Amino acid sequence: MAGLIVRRFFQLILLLIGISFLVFTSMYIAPGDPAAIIAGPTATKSDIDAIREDLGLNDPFLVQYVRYISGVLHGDLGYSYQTKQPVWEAIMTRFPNTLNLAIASIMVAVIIGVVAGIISAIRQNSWLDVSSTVFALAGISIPNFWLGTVLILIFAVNLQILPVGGLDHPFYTVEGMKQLILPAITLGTGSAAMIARMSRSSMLEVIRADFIRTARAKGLKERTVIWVHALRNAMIPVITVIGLNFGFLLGGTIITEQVFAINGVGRLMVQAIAARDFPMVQGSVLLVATLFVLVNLIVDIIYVFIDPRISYD
Amino acid sequence: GCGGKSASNSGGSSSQGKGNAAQELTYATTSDVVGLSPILTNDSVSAAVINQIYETLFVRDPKTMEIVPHLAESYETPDDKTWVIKLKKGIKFHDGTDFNAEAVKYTFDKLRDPKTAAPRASLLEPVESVEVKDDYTVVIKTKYPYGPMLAALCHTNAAIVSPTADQKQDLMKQPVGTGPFKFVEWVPGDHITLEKNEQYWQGAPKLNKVTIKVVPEVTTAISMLQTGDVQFIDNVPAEQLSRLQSMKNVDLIKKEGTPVYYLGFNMKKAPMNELAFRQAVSYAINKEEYVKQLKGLGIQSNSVIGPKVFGYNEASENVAYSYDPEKAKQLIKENGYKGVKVKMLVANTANYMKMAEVVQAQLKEAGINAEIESMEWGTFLDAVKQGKYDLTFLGWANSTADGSELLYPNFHSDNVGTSNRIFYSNPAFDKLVEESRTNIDPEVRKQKLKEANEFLLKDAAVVVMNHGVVTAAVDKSVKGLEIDPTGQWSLYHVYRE
Amino acid sequence: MAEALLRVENLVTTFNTAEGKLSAVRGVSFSLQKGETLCIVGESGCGKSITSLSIMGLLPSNGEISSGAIYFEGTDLTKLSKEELRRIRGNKISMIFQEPMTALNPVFTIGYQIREPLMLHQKLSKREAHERGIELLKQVGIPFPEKRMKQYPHELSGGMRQRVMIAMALACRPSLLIADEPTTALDVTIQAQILDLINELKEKLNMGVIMITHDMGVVAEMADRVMVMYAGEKVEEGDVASIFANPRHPYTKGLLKSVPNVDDEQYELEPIPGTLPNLNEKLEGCRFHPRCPFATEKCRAQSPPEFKVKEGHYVRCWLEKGVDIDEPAAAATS
Amino acid sequence: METGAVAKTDGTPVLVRKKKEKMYVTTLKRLLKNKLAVVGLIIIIIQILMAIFAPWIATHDPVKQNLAESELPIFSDGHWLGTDNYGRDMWSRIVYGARVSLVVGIVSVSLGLAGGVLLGLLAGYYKKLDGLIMRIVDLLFAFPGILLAMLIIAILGTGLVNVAIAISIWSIPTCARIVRGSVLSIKNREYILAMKALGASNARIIFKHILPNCLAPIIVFATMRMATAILSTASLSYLGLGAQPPTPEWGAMIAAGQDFMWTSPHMTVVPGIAIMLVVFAFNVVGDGLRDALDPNMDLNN
Amino acid sequence: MSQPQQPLLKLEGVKKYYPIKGGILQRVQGYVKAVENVSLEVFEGESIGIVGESGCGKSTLGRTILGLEKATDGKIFFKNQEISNLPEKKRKTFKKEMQMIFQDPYASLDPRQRIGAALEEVFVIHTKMTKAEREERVLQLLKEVGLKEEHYDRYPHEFSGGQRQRIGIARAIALNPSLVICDEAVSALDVSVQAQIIKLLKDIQEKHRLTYLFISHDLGVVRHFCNRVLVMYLGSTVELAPSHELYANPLHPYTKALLSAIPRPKPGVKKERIRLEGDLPNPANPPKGCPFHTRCPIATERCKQERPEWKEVAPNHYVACHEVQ
Ligand SMILES: Nc1ncnc2c1ncn2[C@@H]1O[C@H](COP(=O)(O)OP(=O)(O)OP(=O)(O)O)[C@@H](O)[C@H]1O
Ligand SMILES: Nc1ncnc2c1ncn2[C@@H]1O[C@H](COP(=O)(O)OP(=O)(O)OP(=O)(O)O)[C@@H](O)[C@H]1O
Ligand SMILES: [Mg+2]
Ligand SMILES: [Mg+2]
Repeated sequence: MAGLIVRRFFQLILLLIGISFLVFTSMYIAPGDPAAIIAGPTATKSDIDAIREDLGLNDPFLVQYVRYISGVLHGDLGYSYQTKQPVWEAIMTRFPNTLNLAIASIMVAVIIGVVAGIISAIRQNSWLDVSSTVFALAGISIPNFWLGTVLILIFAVNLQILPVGGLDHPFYTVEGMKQLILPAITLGTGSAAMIARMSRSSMLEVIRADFIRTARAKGLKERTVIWVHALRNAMIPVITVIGLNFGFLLGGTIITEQVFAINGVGRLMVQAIAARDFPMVQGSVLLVATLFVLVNLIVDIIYVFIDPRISYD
Repeated sequence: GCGGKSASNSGGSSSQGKGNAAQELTYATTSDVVGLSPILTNDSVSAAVINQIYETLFVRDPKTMEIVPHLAESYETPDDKTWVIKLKKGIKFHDGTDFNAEAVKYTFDKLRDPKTAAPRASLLEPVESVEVKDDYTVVIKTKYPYGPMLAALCHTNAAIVSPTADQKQDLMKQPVGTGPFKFVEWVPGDHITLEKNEQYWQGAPKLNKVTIKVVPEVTTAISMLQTGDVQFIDNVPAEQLSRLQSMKNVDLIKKEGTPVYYLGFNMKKAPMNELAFRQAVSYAINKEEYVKQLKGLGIQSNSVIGPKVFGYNEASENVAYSYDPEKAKQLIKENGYKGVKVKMLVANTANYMKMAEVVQAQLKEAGINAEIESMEWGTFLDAVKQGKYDLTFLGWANSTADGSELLYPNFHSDNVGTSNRIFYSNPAFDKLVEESRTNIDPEVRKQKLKEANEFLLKDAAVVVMNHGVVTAAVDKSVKGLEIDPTGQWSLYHVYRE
Repeated sequence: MAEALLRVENLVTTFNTAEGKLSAVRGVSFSLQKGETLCIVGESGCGKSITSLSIMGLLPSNGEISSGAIYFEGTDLTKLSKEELRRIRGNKISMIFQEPMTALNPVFTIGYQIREPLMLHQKLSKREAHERGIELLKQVGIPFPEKRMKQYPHELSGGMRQRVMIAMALACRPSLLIADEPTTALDVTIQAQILDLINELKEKLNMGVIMITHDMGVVAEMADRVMVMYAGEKVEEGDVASIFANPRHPYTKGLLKSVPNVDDEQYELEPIPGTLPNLNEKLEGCRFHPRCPFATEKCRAQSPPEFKVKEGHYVRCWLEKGVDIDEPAAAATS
Repeated sequence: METGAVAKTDGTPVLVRKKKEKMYVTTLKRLLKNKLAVVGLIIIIIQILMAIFAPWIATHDPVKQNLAESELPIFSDGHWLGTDNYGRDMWSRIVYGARVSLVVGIVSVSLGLAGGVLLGLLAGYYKKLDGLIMRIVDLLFAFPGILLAMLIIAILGTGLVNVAIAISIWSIPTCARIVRGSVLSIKNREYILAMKALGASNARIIFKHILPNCLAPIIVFATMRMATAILSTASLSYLGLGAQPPTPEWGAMIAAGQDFMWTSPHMTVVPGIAIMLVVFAFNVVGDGLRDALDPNMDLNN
Repeated sequence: MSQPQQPLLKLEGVKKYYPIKGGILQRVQGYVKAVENVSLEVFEGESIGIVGESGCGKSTLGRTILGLEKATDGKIFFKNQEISNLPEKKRKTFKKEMQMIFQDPYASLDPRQRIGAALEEVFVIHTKMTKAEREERVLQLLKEVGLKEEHYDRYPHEFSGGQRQRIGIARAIALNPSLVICDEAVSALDVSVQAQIIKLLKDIQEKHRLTYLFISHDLGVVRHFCNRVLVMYLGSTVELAPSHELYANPLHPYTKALLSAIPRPKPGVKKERIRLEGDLPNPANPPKGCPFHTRCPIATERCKQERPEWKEVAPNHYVACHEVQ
C-alpha cells in the first residue's frame, strides 16, 4: 500500500508534466490570441503587439513552455494574463467553494443514489423499481441549468426559504448550509442517477450469490443481509462511480456554479479558456489533475478494503 | 445571496437617506471585472466599477450628450494641435494626495507608454506629449489636429489615477481615484465592495455602501432582484423582459444607446466584394422584423452612425437599401447569385446568434444559402482576423459616442486586420474619415461624418441590424439612477427609499 | 408418540427453467426425532441438497416448494412469514452448506462472519462473540484461531473454510442441524474430530441432525437412521444397521457395492451402470427401472408404493412384494 | 460469448442433439419476456423510424421561420407541439432532430465504450499497464472539455463525426475506470484461474470471461451516458463543433429554450422529454439485456 | 514404475509463501509457509495420492506446479525442462499437457458460460477442431463423466455439487493431458458415481499413460486409485511410499494417526483410533524442529530442535522422522 502511494506520487509528477505540456500545446494550437482578447474589440495593432510583448507571447513555443514549467517546478504557477493576479491565489480563493459544493453534492448523490439503487434491486420490477428508474433517468436527462433555475424559482423566489445563490458563508453555519442545499441537489441528481443505476445493477448480481444464502441461513435480518453482506460485495462499481463523480465535481461544474452564482474553479477555468489565459488554465488543469489522481488513489485504496482479494503488488 | 437579506440592518448612519432605508445597493454583473485600473483594463464591467471610483477630465451630459468639463475646469485650444486644460482645485484622491496636473500627466504618459502594454493605449495615440504647465494646467499636444480629443478624454480609460498609489500598489487590485466611492474589498469572481467617499469634492454620495456582485446567470440575477438580494442589474436581455415586467418590485429603465450592430461582408472575397451582392443582401434582410424580435430593446436605423452618436444625421437614413425582397431577388437573378453558398461566422453570444438565425432564414428566402458557423469569442476573433468567413456580425459599443471613433477603427484601411474586421478599404472613404478626425471644428466634423456615413451606406459595406438600447432593472426603492447612452452609469446621485 | 422435531410431508420442490417446470424433489416424506441423526444418501443430483434447502426456506430464486408441508416443532415452516422463518434460521435450525468456497462472504473476515449469528441470536457483545468465535474455531480444529479470525475466506484452504462454516452453524447450538456434506474437504483426523463434536453436541443439546454425505463410513459411524434418495424420491429408509446389513432396494445395494474398501486393496468397485434420469424426463413406473437389473414389466409401468420391511424400515420397490431380488429377473438395461 | 452449439446439418455428428437456438436468440427471447424492455425497444424503433422517415412525418419545414407565429404554446393550431422563438414548428424540429441526436448519441457512446472498455480491461488485467493507462485516463479526465473541443476544431475541423469523437473522448475516462474496477475484482476469481490453468490466452480470458462478467456496469454506463451525450452536443454546437443552427438537434433545442423558460417553457420541456424517452428506452432495454444475459436471473417475475 | 526412467515431473525444494498483510497500510507482517521445501519425482503413468491435513498446502502445491502461483523458491521440471520460471508465452504447450481439477468446481466455472461452451473452449484453445467436431467431443465427454446431452446448454448454477465436479473432470481430461492434478476431484460424488469416475480415470490412464497427482481425503479412494501415496503435514512432506506398503506399514506417526481415523462403513464396529493431542501449529510461524512434534505422541527433545531429514528407509519408502530408522 505504501508502495502504491509512492508509485502514484511519481506517476502524478509525470502526469502533471505531461498534461501541462498537452494543455500548453493545445492552447498554442487552438485559435485565439490572448493579447487580442485582453485588448478588446477596439484595440489597434500596436496595442495588441505591446501586450504580446509584455506577456512574452512572441517567444518560441518551447521557450514559453520551459519558462512556465520551470516556474511550476519552483512552486510558481505564474500570473494570470488577464487580471495579473497570481494563479495560485486565484485558484485558492475559488477552491474552497468548489470543495464545499462537491462534498455536499456527492453526499446528496450517494445517499439518494445508493438507497434508490438498492431498493430497486431488492424490489426488482416493482413499482418502486420503476419509479426509481424514472427518477434516475430524469436526474440524468434534465439539464442542470433547467433544474437549478426551477429550484431557485420554487424554493428561493416563491417559498423564500432558501437563498437564490452565492456561497459566502462557511459551510458549517446554518446560512452556509442553506446556500449549499439547492446547488447540491442540482448537481447531486445527475450523480445520484448514475449511482442508483450502478448500485441496482451490481446489487442484482450479488444478491443471488451463495454467500447471501449463507447470510440468510444465519438468520440475519434482511436489512443486514442487504446492507452489509450484499452491499459491500456490490460496491466496487459503485465506488468507482462515486469516485468519478466526486473527481468530476472537484473540477468545478460550470453550469451549476453559474446558475447559483458560486465562485468556483469550474467558472474560473472556463473563463480562463475563453480569455486564453494560459497560466490560469494551466493552473486549474494541474489542480484538477492532481485532485483526480488523489481521488482515484483513494478509490483504489478503498477497493482493497472492500474486496480483500484485490491487491496491487 | 451576499447578505442581501440583511440589507436592513446596516447600523451605520444613513445621513442622506430618505426615510429609514439602508443606503446600500447591490449591483449584479454577469462577469467579474478584469481589474480596477483604468489604464490596464478595457472591458465594460471593469469600466462600470472604475467609473464609480475614478473620474475623467470631461464627461458627457447623459441627457444632451454634450461634453462638459468634470475634473477639468475649462479648456482652450490655442492651435488645432494643442489642448490647454485647466483643472479643478482642491480635489483629492482617496489616498489623500492631491489631484493635479502632475497626476494627469502621469496617468496619460503611463497609458501611452508601450511598456505598460495598456490595452487601450490607442485612445491617446494622436497625443504627441503631455506637459505640466503649472499645478493645475496641463498642455496636451497632438501629432495632428484631433477632433475627438475631448470624447477620448471622456472615456473611462482616460480616468485619472493617483500616481502615488500607482507606484506604491497594484491599482488593478487596490484602486485609488477621485470618484464618489472608495474601494473596500474585492473577492475575485465573487464581489467588490465600495464605500462612500465622505471627502468627495461634490459632496459625499448618498449611498453608504455599494456591492458589485458577480451573478453570471441573468435569470439568477433577476431572481435575486425579485427576492431583494440585488437592487440593480443592467443589460437586460429581451427574453427576460416579460418576466421583469411582471415583477411588482422592479422598475425597468430603457434608453436609446450608442451601440451599433451590423452585418459585415468580407470585402476581400468574391462575391462579397461585388456591390450588387451586397445590395442584394441588404435588400433581402428585413431589419424591422429582426428588431421586433428584440422586443423594444433595439432601435431600427439604417445609419451606421446611430442617433445617439456624434455625427448622426437623420437624412442619411434613406440612403441605405432597406428591405425589398423583390429587388433582392431580381439582383440575385441578374448576377447569378442564386443558390450561392456563403459562410456566416457568428460569435456564440445570444444576440449575434439571433441575428444570424433570422438573417439566415431571410437570405434563404431570397435564394442565398448562408451556413451558420458559431464560434467561441476568442476563436471567432482569430477566424475573422484571418478572413475565414463570408458574412459576419459585429458590434461597436461607441463608448466615446463619437462618429469618428466608430468609422475610423471599423472601416478605415489603417485598421484592416485589427479592428477593421471586414477588410473595408476605400481611399475616398478613408479621406472623409480622416477629415472628420483631424478637424476640431464640430460643425465641419459633423458634415464629414455625414458624408462618410452615407458613403458606407451607398457602398452597402455593411447592413446595420440595429442600434442598442441601454437597459437597467432596478428595485423600486432605488432612485436617482441615470444611465448613459453608452451604457455607463454613475451611482453618485442614487439613493434608496 | 411425541411430536417429532421435524416432519416433512410430501415435499415437492420445483424449478422454473428454460425447459419449463422441473421437479427436483418429488413427494419426499420423513421425520426426525430430537437427538436423532438421519443420514441422507443418494446419487449426486438426486435432490438431497434441494430437500434441505427447502427445509431452510432458502431455495434458489427459481425454485419453490410447490406442495407439501414441513413441520418443525409442530409449526409448518412453509406457512411462516419471512420474518418468523428468519428468527428460526441460524438459531434453531442451522445448515452447513455443501460448497464452502462460495458460501462464505469473500469480503468479510472470518471473525466478522462467525460473530454475526452470536451477536444476533445470543445477544453477545462483540468481545464475547469474538471469544466464542475463537473457541468455536478451536473446536472445529482450526489452528491459531486468533489469526484466522482476521483472515479472509480466500486466504483459507478449502477444508478450513468448511470448518468455518461448521463453526458458524454450530454457533447458536441449534436444535436441528442440517449438514450437507460437511466433511468432504477435511482430512480424516479432522473429520473424526468434527463428527465427535457433532455427536457431543447432539448428546448435550438433544439436537436433531440431518446429514447428507457420500461417505458410507461416516454414515455407519454417525447415523441412527438412513434415508436413501433416488431421482428426487425417497427409495428406502431404515435404521442404519438394517440398511447396511439388509438393503432392500437394488439402488441401495448398488450403492453399498461401490464403496471403496480401505482395508482390502483387491476389492473391485462395482459401479451402478447408467445415469440418473433427467429432471424433466417423463418416466413411467419406478424411476430406477432403466438402470435396475431386476426391472420387471410392472416396474416399467407403475410407480411402486412404500412397503414396510420391518418396523422403521421402508422401501419403495415392487420386488419387495414377493420377488427375490438376488436373482436377476430381467436383463439389465443401461 | 460462445453460442450454444447447433448440430451441423451436414449429417456428420454422431451424437445427435436437439437443436438449440443460438445464444443471441435465447437472449432475445428472454429480453422479449421483459415487458418494460419491450416498451423500450418499441420506443427506440419508433425513434429510429422517426429519424429515417422525418420528411414524411414532419408537418412543417423544420428550419422555416415564421416570426409572426413565434412561441406558440403546445396544442396550437397547426403546431401541436407549439413553435419556438422563431416560429419554427417544434414537432418537425423534434422529428428531424432525432436524426442528429440519435446518431450522435449512439455513435459517440459506442466509440467511447470501445475505447473505454479496452483501456479498462487492459489496465485492470495487466498490472504493468495499469499505472500508465490510468494516468492517461486521468489526463483525459482533467483535460478541459472546451479546450478539447477547440483543439478538435483546430485539428479536425467541424462536423458531426468530430462531435461524436469529442463526446466519445469525454466518455473514455469514466468508462475505463468503471471497467477497470470491475476487472480488478473479477480477475482474482477462481474461474479465471481455471482458465489460466487450461492454457487460455490472455486475450481469450479478457474478452470471453472477464468482459461478459463485467457487462452489467458497462451497460448501465452506456445507457446513462446516452443522455449526457445528447445534451453535450448542444454545448459543442455552441462552440461551433456540432450541428449548426438552424439544424434541429435536441440538445441545442433545450439550450436555446432555456432563455425562454419563463415565457415558453415548452421550448425546453418538449426536447427534454424526447431525450428522456430515448434514455428511458435505452435504459430499460439495457436492464432487460443485463437480465437476459445473466443466467442466474429467473425468468418469470 | 520405479525403473530408472526419467521422471515426468520433478520438484526440487519447492516453496510457496503467502504474505500476511495487516494494518491500515496493508504492510506485510509475515508469511504463511503453505508449501515448504517439497521435492518429488513423478513418473509417467503412475498416480500419486497426496493426503494430509486440511490446510497443509496440497492445493497450493498443485497450483504451484501448474504455474498458477509463482513458486517462492525451488525448481519444477516437466519432461526435463524447467518450467518454474518460464515466461507466460512459452507455457502454453505445457498447459495442454498439465491439467487440474479444481477443488471447488462451482467457483472454477464461469457463471455466464454454458457448460457446453465451457468444455468446447478447451478445444478451441488447443486444437483446430471444427465446431461440429468439438460439439461431438463434448457430448461424448459429458457422457463419459455421467452427464447428459441436456446438460450441454445449462449454466453452472443449475447443477448439483457432484454434477459440477464431473464437469471439472471432463474439462481436465478433455485434451488427453499427460499430467492431471486432481484436487479432491471425487469428494462431492456419491460412491456409485465415484466408482464410475474412478473407473473412467483409470481407463484413460491405461489408454494414454496418464499421470495423476491425486489430492484427496478419502483414503479408501486413494488406496484404490494410487500407486504411491505422499503424506503432507504443514507444507512439508512427511512420508512417501507405494500404497500397499503405506497402508500396511505406515511409519510416520502422523500417517498412523491418519489411517486409524478412517471411518469404516460398518455400523456399530468402532475401531480404536489414535487421537492427536496438542496444539495445532501456526503455518505462519511453524515450530522449530519437526513440524509435527507439537502433536506427536512419540516426540522427543530432538524432534523439537532438529528438522528430520527426508530419507529412504525401505525401497521407495521415504519418511521424515527421527524415530524411524
Ligand atoms: N437452480 C436450479 N435450476 C434448475 N435445476 C436445478 C437448480 N439447482 C439444482 N437443480 C437440479 O436439481 C437436482 C437436484 O439437485 P441437488 O443439489 O439437490 O442434488 P444433490 O442431491 O445435492 O447432489 P450432490 O450430491 O451432487 O450435491 C439436480 O439434478 C440439479 O441439476
Ligand atoms: N491467497 C492466500 N493468502 C494467504 N494464505 C493462503 C492463501 N491461499 C492459501 N493460503 C494458506 O496456505 C495454506 C495451505 O492452503 P491450501 O489451500 O494449499 O491447503 P490444502 O492442503 O489444499 O487444504 P484443504 O485440504 O483444506 O483444501 C493454508 O494455511 C491457507 O490458509
Ligand atoms: Mg448437494
Ligand atoms: Mg485444498
